Amino acid sequence: MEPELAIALPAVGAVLTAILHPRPRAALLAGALLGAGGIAAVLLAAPGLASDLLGVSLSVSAMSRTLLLAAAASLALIVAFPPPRADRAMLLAWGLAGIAGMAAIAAAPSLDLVILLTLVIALLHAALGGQRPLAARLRAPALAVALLGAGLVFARFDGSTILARFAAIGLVAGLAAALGTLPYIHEFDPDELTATSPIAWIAFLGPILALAVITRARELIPAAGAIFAAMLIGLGLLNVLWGGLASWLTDKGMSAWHYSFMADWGLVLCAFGILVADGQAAAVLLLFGIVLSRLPLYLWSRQSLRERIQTDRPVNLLAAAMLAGAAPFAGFAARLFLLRGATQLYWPLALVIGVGLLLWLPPSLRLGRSLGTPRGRLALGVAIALSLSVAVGLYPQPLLSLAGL
Amino acid sequence: MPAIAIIAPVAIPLATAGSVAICGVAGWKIDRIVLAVGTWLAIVALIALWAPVRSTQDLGLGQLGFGTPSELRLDAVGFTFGLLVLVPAAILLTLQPRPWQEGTVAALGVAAAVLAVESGGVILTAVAGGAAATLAIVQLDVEDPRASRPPWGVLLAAWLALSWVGAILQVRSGTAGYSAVPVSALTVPVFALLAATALIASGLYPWRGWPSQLWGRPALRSAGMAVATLYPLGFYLLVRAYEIGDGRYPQFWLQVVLAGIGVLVAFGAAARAQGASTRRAYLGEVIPGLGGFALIGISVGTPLGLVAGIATLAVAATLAACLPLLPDRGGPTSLVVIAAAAGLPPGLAFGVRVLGLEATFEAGTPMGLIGIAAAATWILSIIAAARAAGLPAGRGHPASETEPRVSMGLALAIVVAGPALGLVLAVLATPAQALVMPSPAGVNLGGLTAVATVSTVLPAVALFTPVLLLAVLAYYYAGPMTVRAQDRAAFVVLPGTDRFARLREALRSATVPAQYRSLVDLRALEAAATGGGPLLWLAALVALAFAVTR
Amino acid sequence: MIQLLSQLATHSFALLLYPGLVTIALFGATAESVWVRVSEGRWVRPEFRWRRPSPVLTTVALSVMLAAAQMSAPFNLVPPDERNLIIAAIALGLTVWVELALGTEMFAEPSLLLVVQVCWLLAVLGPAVEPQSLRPQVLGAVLVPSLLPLKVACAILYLLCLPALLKLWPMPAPGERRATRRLDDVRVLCWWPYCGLFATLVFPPPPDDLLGLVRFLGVSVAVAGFCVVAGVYMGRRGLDVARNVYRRGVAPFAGLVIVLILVTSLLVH
Amino acid sequence: MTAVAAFAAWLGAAIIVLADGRRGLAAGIGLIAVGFTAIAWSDGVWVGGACLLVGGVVAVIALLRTGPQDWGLMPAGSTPRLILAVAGGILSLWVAASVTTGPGASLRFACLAVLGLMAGRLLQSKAAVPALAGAAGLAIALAGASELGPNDPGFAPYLIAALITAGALLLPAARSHGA
Repeated sequence: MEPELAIALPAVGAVLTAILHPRPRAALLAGALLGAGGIAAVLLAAPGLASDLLGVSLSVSAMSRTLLLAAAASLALIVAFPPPRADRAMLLAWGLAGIAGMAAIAAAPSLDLVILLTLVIALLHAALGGQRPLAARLRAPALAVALLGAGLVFARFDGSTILARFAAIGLVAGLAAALGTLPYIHEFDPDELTATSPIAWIAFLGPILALAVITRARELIPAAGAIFAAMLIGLGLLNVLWGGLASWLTDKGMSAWHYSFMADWGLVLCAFGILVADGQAAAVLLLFGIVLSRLPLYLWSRQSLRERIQTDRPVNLLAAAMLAGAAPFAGFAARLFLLRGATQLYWPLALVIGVGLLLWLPPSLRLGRSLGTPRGRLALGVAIALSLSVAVGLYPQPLLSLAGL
Repeated sequence: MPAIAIIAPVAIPLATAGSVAICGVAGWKIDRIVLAVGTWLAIVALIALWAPVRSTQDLGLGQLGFGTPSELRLDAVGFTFGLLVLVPAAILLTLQPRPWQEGTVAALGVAAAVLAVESGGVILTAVAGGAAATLAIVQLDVEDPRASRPPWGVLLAAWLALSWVGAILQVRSGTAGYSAVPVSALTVPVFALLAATALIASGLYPWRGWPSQLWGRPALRSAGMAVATLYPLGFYLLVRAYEIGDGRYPQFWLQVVLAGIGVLVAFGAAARAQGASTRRAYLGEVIPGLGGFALIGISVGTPLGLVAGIATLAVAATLAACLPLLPDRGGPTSLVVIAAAAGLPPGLAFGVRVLGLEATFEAGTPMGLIGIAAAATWILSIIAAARAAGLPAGRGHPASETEPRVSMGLALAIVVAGPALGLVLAVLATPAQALVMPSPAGVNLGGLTAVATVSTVLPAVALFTPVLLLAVLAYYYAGPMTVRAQDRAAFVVLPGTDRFARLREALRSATVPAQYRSLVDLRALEAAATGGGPLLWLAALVALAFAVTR
Repeated sequence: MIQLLSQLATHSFALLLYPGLVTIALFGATAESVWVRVSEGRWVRPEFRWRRPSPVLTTVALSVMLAAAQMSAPFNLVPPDERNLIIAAIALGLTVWVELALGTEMFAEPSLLLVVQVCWLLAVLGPAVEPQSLRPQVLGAVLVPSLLPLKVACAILYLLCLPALLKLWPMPAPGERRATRRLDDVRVLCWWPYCGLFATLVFPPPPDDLLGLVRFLGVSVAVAGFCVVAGVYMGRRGLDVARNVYRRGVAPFAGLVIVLILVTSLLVH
Repeated sequence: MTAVAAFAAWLGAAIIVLADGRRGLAAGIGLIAVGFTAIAWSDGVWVGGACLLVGGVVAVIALLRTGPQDWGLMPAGSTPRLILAVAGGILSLWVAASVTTGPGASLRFACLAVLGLMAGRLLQSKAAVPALAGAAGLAIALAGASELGPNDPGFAPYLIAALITAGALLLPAARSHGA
């Protein structure tokens, strides 16, 4: 019954935290306890072992479990070391709701359910409120659901082989639309709360959704597997190029962060497109970086971005190095796996990716400087994020073993 | 000694960094002492680990997650390069005051550099070398964000390229361990990538690279540390390449090309040095010049060349500690440093250069021609040195960072070590050479007093000791040399330099013509990509459909 | 230990007495006196009044001693296999530029002088490329027909460069103010190593007997004589001729020598 | 029978595309729900079909209970929507009947038509209620599509789709006055 608990406990935790919001300590305590329970259930869930308590057989794969743990760790980091003037109880409530949704997606037995759950999350996320109208907030995720659904439908049709290709198009385009990567960039309002902004999709919910869609899509359209992978790599390279250049050259600091997530996702898509174990390992490490490094740093830098503060302290440069995937941070190990996977697949691809990797540095320096000078708890949070990344960069095996690689 | 002990030269600087950070946060002003103790302790540990056994010691680290099992390896090459990194770093960290943040990053950088040379395979070297590069950049930017520093992207590219080399080796042969990779895996393209990595990692360019630009910074704390920790790493890769290739590079022409690049690097440094406007600018070209000669020696592909190259790196490492401590003013100290760097007889710099050139001639054509070019380059560097003796000192870096007596001592050590050339080779270079390039049967590079080459014997003690004694007596009797510092025009203006400068300026100031700017208007592109909405999305879908169904 | 001490003794002897400092001084003072006599038309007595040598002169002296010890002069106590052409070439090359520490005004046509010295280096080291040996006497002994053209060409190039390197050419240095020439201390120290090195590289090593000594000295004196004559000739014909010889003659000839080195190596292999 | 149901589903989707008023949207949702329920029942998926029907009924009631009650069918400038509705239907029919093979053509047509038209509606709607109605229609179509798979999907897709259909139009944003 672990998968059910992994979904239910964070969901209940989110509701309780929201209800107890007027009494922040109680809300935080309840949320933290139930969230911890949910994570414990994730940890205890044997990868691949199905549970059928509710008449639906739920099981969490090893990779999904790893990403869920990373997301939970990220949430814990953000709530424990919140950005200035942030409402910790609301952060926790939204985060737990997200984790519940992610756990449900991870445990869902079929792509049909994954898509429907995505629609549920899209509706709830759009209903959270924010400065953009609901229709605008719902547009891209709902289009993603429609495209994924169309892909699924085409995959199940019998007939011409071209149907499998259409299925691949639907699934890849739907995934890109769900994540908000090029060409389906979600409308981004810099002043919007992170939880209600597209960052929630690209940095928090996206990893699990991508994993669920891609792993199931491979089983669904074996005939078009090569085209599916090629499209992932193509879109990935497009996002690497766009994300790198745009986050470097855009005038708006917040948008620079938004684009940098796209650049990271470009690498993830390339990694998923490389159908060897090294590609999957690279994807896991990159997603770990997105969830546990880039997302917290983005949240912590928002205040100094608003105040237009730029600093050049060691912490800024180390953060820049981490964002750029320089050694010894996790990004470097991920890039190593990516290059090795690409070399096994087709070495010129490794060359292209290698050249693309150099695009990270200028924007990363800019983003690192935008972190300002973290003080007190925030400095400790940044230090923990940096240390985690170094630990995984130097010794990625535990994380990869957890992901079953 | 247990195998785990070979982690000490890495762990001690790491612990030192932690301790310095704690001292800094706690406000205890003992961080400099901690740095000194830590780095010297690392040197002691390295010697204590190597000296008693003088044979390779391995420590399996198991599966770190980089594909194949990783291991730490302390062998002759690791020992030599470990000393080349640690000694100058220890001297600088001991004598130069620096804020605790800088000290922490510097100690971490030292640990990373030592890990790079102690790792048993390409992958771990790439990770550690990349970390050392990152930390050096951080250190330089923290010291002065506006001053010139190595381009981070270029260094990152170098270490990424090395990780790609490791990946290729793993894919082809199942391992990237230096001693385990089969010779056949080191193909020409793989070696070319490795060599490019090495050249970029150490900034070995004919034009003015970071190793010379760094000396133009207003402060020389981080510059010295960056050169001490990063500069040897590229050469380390070239030496290890011999181990992978079982004592040779895949093709002889690759050696010729590398040696040619070495001549160009040394010549570029000498050409810039003879046109330097200040003594400081001249000193900035000293290490690139030595690097060029070291590259020539290492590329020759003979045991003699390799030991000469490694010994030249030892001179460069000593100068990397000496130059930041040298105050920017005239006087005997700067003259001795110039003499030591220029390779006047009977100094160590003279002896190693002689051996390096000899190796080129003994390797046959076309290396012999490269040797002639290198000899001409040496003459040009001597011209630059002679001219530099009378140059104005240049903008002085803070006196608190300098230590004239130690600087003088290090320069004198280079000069006095000339007669001990055989000893230096026997301790530092020959064991490393023997590991990566076994000498042909019966060929022995000689003992402590003389260096035997294929065609001659260099009686270092017998020839250089009298010269040294005579020099000491003669200079003492001659009294101090009074040279009036004055602005001096470049000795020779090399043809084409002004054209090259114009071309560079034109490239730097190149802009997109006005009528085409709209094509590369990022704002418009950004607006289209983010605000395009349904139409763009549908167009993208159609494009995807067209792409996969045509 | 005994062996080391004896080696130290023999090398010290070679450096200080023969073929080192004393020989250098004697040969150089004679050659320089002749040169001044011929060029000035009057004898100038060497100044025997002892004065402190300047650091520049000291550096030059140390270098030429080192270079002289590498020559295959008869009775040279340095064992033949311990002589090294590179040491000789670089040590001699260094002597040209030591005065640069005092200022560039000591040099006439510095760029041209550098070109000439590079050509001289080619002449000295070129013959060593194919034999792959840096033992001076080995190169002198080379009489293989396929290597002779290169050897001859290098010898000619060496002789062409020598007057310039000894500053016997008529180019006036910007800093030269003296109306009448005195004996040039630095040049006094350079005559013997330059001339002796030529004899070492071009002719087979003489036996360690009186005849061999006479032969070696004879060649060296002949080379010195050639330099004096060339210097006087250029002095008479004026600056432009000298400039043309070195600008239009020496550098292209050096190019020819490089071609010869390549062709020789192709022929031999 | 299934052909009529599929036609009803397309008609419902077309009405949602063409209508801005709550009554029109309610009619559209109702027709889609009825169409897919009929197809599900014809395949013997009684519980799933019932779920969809219940969800659809709740959505219709939610739409008809609050806000100004008007049809808002084909307001000025609706020509592109009309073209979308007709072209979407024809294209789906062609794919379902000619390009693909095997039984269940009606379901294929219904799924493709509703998914395509709802996607179009979501892309072009600026108000909340039509977007939510589109999302509801999308959910019903996805639930129906689960029957296309080789395995029995169970009742979960229908249940979740019903919850979405009902819940979407019970969201606070859906109570806003006007569509």
